[in-house]
Amino acid sequence: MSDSERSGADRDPLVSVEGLRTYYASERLIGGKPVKAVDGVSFEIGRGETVGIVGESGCGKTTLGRSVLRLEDVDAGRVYFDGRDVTELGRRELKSWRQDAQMVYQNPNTAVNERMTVGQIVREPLDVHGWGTDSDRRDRVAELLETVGLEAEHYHRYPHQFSGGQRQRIGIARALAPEPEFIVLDEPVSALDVSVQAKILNLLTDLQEELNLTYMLIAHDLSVVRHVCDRVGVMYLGKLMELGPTEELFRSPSNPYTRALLSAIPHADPTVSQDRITLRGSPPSPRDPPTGCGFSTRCPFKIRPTEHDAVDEEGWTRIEEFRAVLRDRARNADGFVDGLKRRLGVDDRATPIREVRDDLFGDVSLPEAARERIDRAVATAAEEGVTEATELLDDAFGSVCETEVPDDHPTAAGRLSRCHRHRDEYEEPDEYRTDTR
Amino acid sequence: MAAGAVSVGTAVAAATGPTATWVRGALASRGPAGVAVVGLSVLLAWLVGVVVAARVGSERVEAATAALPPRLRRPAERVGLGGVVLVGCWLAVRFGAADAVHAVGETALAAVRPIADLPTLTARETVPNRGYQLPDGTWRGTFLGLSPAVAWGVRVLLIHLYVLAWAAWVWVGYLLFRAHYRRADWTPRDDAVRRLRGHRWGQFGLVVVGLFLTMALFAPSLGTTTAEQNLYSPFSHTIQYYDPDLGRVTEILVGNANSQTRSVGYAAENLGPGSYDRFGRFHPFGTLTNGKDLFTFLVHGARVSLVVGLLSVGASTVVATAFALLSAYYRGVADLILVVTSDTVMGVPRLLLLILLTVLLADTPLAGLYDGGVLLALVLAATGWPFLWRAFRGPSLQIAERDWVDAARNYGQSPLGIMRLHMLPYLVGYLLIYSSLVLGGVILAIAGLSFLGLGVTPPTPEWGRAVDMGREYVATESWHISLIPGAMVTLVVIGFNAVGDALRDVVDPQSDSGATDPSETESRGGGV
Amino acid sequence: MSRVQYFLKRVALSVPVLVLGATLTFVIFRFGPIDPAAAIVGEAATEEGVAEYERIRVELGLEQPPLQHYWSYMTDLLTLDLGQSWVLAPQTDVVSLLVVYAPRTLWLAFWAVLIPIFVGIPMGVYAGINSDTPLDYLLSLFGIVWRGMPNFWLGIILLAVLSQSDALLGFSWNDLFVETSVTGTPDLSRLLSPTGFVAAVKQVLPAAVVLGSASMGSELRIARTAVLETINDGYVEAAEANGVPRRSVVWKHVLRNALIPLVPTITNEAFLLIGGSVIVEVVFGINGLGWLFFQSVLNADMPLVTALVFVFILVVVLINLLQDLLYVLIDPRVGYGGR
Amino acid sequence: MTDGPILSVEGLKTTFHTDRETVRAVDGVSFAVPPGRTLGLVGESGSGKSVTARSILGLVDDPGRVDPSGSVRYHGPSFVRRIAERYPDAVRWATDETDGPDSQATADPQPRGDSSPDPEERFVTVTEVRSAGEAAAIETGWVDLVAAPRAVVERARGGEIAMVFQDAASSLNPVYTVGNQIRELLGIHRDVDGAEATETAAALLESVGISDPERRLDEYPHQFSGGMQQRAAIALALACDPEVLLCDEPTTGLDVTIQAQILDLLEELQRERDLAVVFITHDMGVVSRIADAVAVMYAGEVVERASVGRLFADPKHPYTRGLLESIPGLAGTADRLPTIEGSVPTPNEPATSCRFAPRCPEAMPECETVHPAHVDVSAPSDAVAAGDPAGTDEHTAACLLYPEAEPHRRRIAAHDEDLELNADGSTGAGGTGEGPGAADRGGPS
Repeated sequence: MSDSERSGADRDPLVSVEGLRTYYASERLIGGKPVKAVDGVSFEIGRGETVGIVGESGCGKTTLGRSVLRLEDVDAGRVYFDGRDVTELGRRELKSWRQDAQMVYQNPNTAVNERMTVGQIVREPLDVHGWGTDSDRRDRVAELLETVGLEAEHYHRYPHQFSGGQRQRIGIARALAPEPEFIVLDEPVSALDVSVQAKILNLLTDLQEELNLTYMLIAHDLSVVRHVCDRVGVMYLGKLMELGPTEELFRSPSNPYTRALLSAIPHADPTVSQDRITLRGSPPSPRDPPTGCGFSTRCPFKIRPTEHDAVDEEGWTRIEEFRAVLRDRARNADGFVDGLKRRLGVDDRATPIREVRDDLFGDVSLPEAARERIDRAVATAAEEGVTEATELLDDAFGSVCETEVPDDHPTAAGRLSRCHRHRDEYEEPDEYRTDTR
Repeated sequence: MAAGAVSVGTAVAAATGPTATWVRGALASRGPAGVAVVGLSVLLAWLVGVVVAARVGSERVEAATAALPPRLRRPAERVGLGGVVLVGCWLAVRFGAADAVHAVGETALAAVRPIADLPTLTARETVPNRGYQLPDGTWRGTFLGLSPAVAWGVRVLLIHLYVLAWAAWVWVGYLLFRAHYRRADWTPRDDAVRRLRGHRWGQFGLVVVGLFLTMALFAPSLGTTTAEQNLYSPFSHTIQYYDPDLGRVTEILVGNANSQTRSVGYAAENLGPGSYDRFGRFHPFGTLTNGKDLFTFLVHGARVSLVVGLLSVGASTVVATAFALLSAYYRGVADLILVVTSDTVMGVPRLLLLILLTVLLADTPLAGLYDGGVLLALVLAATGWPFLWRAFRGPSLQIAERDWVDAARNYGQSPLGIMRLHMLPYLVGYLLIYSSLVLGGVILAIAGLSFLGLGVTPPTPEWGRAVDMGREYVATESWHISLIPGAMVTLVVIGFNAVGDALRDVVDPQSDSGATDPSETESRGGGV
Repeated sequence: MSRVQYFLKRVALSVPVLVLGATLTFVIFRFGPIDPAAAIVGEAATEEGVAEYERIRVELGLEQPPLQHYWSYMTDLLTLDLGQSWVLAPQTDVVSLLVVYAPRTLWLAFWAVLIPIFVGIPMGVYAGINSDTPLDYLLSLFGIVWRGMPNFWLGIILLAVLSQSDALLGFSWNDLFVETSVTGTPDLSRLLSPTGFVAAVKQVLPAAVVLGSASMGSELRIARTAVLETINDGYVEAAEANGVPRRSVVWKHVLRNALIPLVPTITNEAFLLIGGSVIVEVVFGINGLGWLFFQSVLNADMPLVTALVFVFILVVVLINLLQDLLYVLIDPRVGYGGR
Repeated sequence: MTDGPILSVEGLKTTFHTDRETVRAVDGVSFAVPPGRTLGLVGESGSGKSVTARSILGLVDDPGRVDPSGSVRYHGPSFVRRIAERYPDAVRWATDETDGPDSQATADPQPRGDSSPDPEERFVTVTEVRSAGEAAAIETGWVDLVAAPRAVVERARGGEIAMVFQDAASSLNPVYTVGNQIRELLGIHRDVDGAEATETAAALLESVGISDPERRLDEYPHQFSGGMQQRAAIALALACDPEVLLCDEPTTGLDVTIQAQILDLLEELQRERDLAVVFITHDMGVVSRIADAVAVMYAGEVVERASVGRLFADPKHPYTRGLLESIPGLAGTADRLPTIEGSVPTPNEPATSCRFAPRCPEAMPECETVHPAHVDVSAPSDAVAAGDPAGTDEHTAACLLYPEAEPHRRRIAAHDEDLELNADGSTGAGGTGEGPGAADRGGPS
């Protein structure tokens, strides 16, 4: 992949992230799996650019932001800032680099220390880095307060005396104090009311122009991202699913997940009729991600094995649901207590798999081959165990989506999408979708 | 700067030789203990170095350690700096710097002493209550010839008025400062003060604690007689009284007088609250089984309780706070080690550990300080910090999660700076709450130990010992010996608990009660 | 993490506590300021005395190098070979002492735990449900005063009152139901006969009330706070909004949740009782473990002291595990996420 | 079905008295929901949306109090009938036939003044009685939940009006299994228990889209994901078999994909059960997605009411306009978002002015002195344009700019007149009868 594909078309990169992985250790003493919060993310942010990272909660977007700033211990990968590898910096270099990269936090109530006055809060970064003389610092703080739309007289006030929006301004002033080039904005407006939100977004836009800042905006609110960002990356389960220029990405999303996400936003205009895709279920736990593509458990565009071509749309929905139930049971059966219960035969409350099957497939017609596979799985579940039955179903109905991790595919100039459907042998997501409608 | 580096370099070089020999010797001769000693010295040097480096600015030392690999540079600097400081201290002690300091101190004291010796309004000498009554009913030697009870009452009143005046002055001063001099027009503390103004239960506690503090601080003036004369060395002091048999004023040793004023359970030999003995001495709370004045015993006992309590609570609070900050900031292994350590200390029931340690250490030099008070305080602190640490750990962990801590890390604030600026201020509230609760518990524990005959050694007064003395007389004429001190312990403990409760409501009204659990047990000092 | 794993983790964490605790007793025994052998022999300057001293040193393992001694000491303790007493009851196994003394303390502790639970918690729950009523204030005040009163003081007052019960209360405590004295060790050999049971309970009751008094106060207060907090929880409002009758809200939704913070309180109190038992047993003249410990400390019977300390640590660790077990049973969230 | 609303709120006022001030969290809110329809209640934080919902069910905690001058009318016929039978003394007959013998036979009421001295205490109003042979049945009427005694309100909770809360995790009891909690409600409201209750509970879970419901019944709330917890909370509300569902920001805090699932679910359930839904949210997008009609709240008052189509197509109140414009993404690609200056005030004084005036770009001097009343702002031509030629679609706004056709002075007078009229009447839209003196007393301390 060439650099031009990853970065904004014509800007030189200020931050570039390569194969970043951040795992959290398991809390179990032995045999725990780590949480793969960020799992191999690469992108670049051009100087003066705003790159948005969107995704649902738990997708790892905040961890990504913190990893870029070296606030988390990174397991693998590199973060280059202005050509320097940030992950290699020693203590002293790190401290001086810290001035260049700042962060704005989500929750205005916990972002600033409430036992300090506004002046002390904004001043502290200056104190830490020994910036100028005492009176220089005072002047700078007063100036900063005015820059973010507060008043110099607020120096001796406490955060308690301010509203959420104003506290957020204090946080921004503090981030600006060491004259950074790069700011990670972690959901800067999601805790604020709409009318306040707009003001903060305007402020951030103004500051960027004035001070030539580079932003990485982390958000779950896609309309905010659309308004502010030049480029957007969509995250799911620790991976970047799609990356591209904002408008293009919003207008014609390539990745199935992006499409689903975009279609889920309720539009504040009832006249706009949306072609809605409602996803099933909730995102899998990053501790126990699915094999293959992370989105494969919920993907409505999933590639289906050719031998079951005859199964219709409704049939597939039921099959996927059946598999989800079995997966869920298999995961629970791993527990010690449940295992014990099963062995003792106490676990009679849950419906037998047979009944689940009858409920799900009673009113749909499946081709003989598919039905045979399902029946076999039911029998296996009863004889050997749910885990074995799950494996059987994986063999029968699984596809490349569940076995191989998709690569980044360039879908247009400066755009990347991570989906098997971009491979030549499969239909592109948009073709597929029009087919099935 | 260069000179500084050179001097540090030479100092390090000079220190290396003998140090190496010493280390080798220590390791060879003492085995594991030697290793521990060396490790501890390095740790101590490091700690001192951290503190010094924060003051001095570390650039000067950098030159000396430039040759080391970067990972080792910083610890080496710290140890080196600390070593230099320690060696300096040792040299100073060795060559008599201490004497010089002592001399300076003495001179300074000598200058101040005359001022301190000026008569004060609340002093015993200004309002004397000791005298004798002539057959005509008049009193000699007392303040304005009033009866000792009234004279003593006047003095007690004066002392309390004096304290009240001070409190009022502080309060008014604070209000003035707030209104006119403070630059912030509002601080979070204002809200706490406002909430306290509506907190009746807390105010009750403050009054009780205030009375207790007054009692301890003004013990020499409050007592009807001096501790020296009545409690410590009664056979080296005499008093005058009018002997009706002889018909004249006679002198008697206080010890001999005491032996005739005992309270041992029956009407003939009992001096209850508010009575005069035959030597014209007034006993507001009656006398003890050995004839000593109970009130004087109690006010001085309050002093002992307070000193020991403050010492132990102070020490354990400092340790617990430091550990709480460390475990919350670094988590992981640091936290786990502390959890296991504190669990171990808490694993031995506290009162048993107290009994064990006070008995074990009773013959060490430590036990001589303040009649065993210092030892008791140290033992209480050593057994008490885990409870406080447990109480502080939760809030510290919560605070360490806050975004502002993260932000401080992000703009390069040092761990110590973060702990001091961004975590400690939030702990201060909890610190006050638990300290006051714990102080109540410690006072209970001290009383319990002295009830068992441990801890503070006689004749130093301690409330628990009075309760013990009066044990057999509770249901007799001499009920006061046990009941009054016990009631006072109860009241003071309730007072401190009330202050703690009030602080909890006042400092953080939304605080979740998860933090209340340890306090409930802690405030009792190990089941006394 | 499942509940079982949570519990196993707690068990694993209690092992270092036990080992460190035993190490602590070893340090006290071997490096403490009191020389155990000298304390046993007493001040004997004669040759015989010196020989005796040397013999005891060998017997106690003091002549071994520290590490070797530590190893044998630890293996003995951890296999519950607790050694024997030397001063208080010479040549008696600690285990056989425990068999005699421990039941008395257990009997006392049993009642001292039970009384607060059945008196303090209901009162606290009542006060919490009817908060800010005069009765609530009265109960809360009781709780505070109970907590503030020193055990030794309460004990001697109760003793005085009961021994003078004829004059003060109008009936004789000694002759009530069955004849017992106010102080003394309960007779546990006749527990199975009704009179024996009543006598044993009556004998230990004043001490248990004193020992449990502070717990009663604590449990009252915690129960009250817990109820008050639970009442403000979201699910209580949701249950009300969905038309669950108030009685059922209180009895089903509030109480069960309010019990959760009470579990650690009860167990914490339980192990405070171990310490408190020393004072109460001394005051009431009960020859239990607390009394035994106190005597052995005063007589510097170091082998017995350290063995008893280890036993107490063991008991505390077990109580802590019991607490975790109760937690696991009562709170289904244990082991998930943050808990 | 009846054409009228199932739940109507008239001049609802809820105040919180503290030492320092009296906060009028809800200050004269009126709206109505017909069965099978969804009313969206939108507003920023602090506008009093949630307190409104809690006031309807009498769940306002101390020191809050629902003012008796307002009313919450629940029109469910069977409930009205039951309460009328249970509390005959409390029935007020609003129609002429009330004097007829039929009605007396119906519920055995004594509608004369002698037995029920104070008409204020009559919280059941019957407007229409249908006679069917011997027995006559109450056809329409309402129960006023503000005036009704606690016991009546408690009977209405769940079975008639149920509520879904924002934070599903905390609205489920953590120590009981989901099945246990559903079965409890089934026992209370539908009188089923045992195996039947378990079956019904499983069916309920399935109907809210939880797969493998039988196993899920035995799980604890913390074993559910966030979206599933909200589904379970909805299942709990449905177990009560309500007529009206109050949803207090049920999707706030959920991810968009999960939010979409929950909204789909609510729509489906509403269709199936003909539920009336009051949907509280701050998200304009969600409102436009789910609501049929919208009431916009600001500082304790409803400032604009309209059908969802009309509100978004043609917002009238300056606040609504500002709110819609400040949503990023709606305003197109403009660099700067239009904003509303200032912040939402705490309504701690009686409304004698327009509370939005200090922030309003179109404020005029009169805004400071006259409290605007709701006026009809729907022009017939608008109605046609909005695809509602019948013009039944109500659209009102409380702003001195309207009625637009009138000249300035007449307009102001219209609001002023309205205000005086209300002061005389029994229920007012603004509760402004106290005059400036009250405002002085209620001032900040």
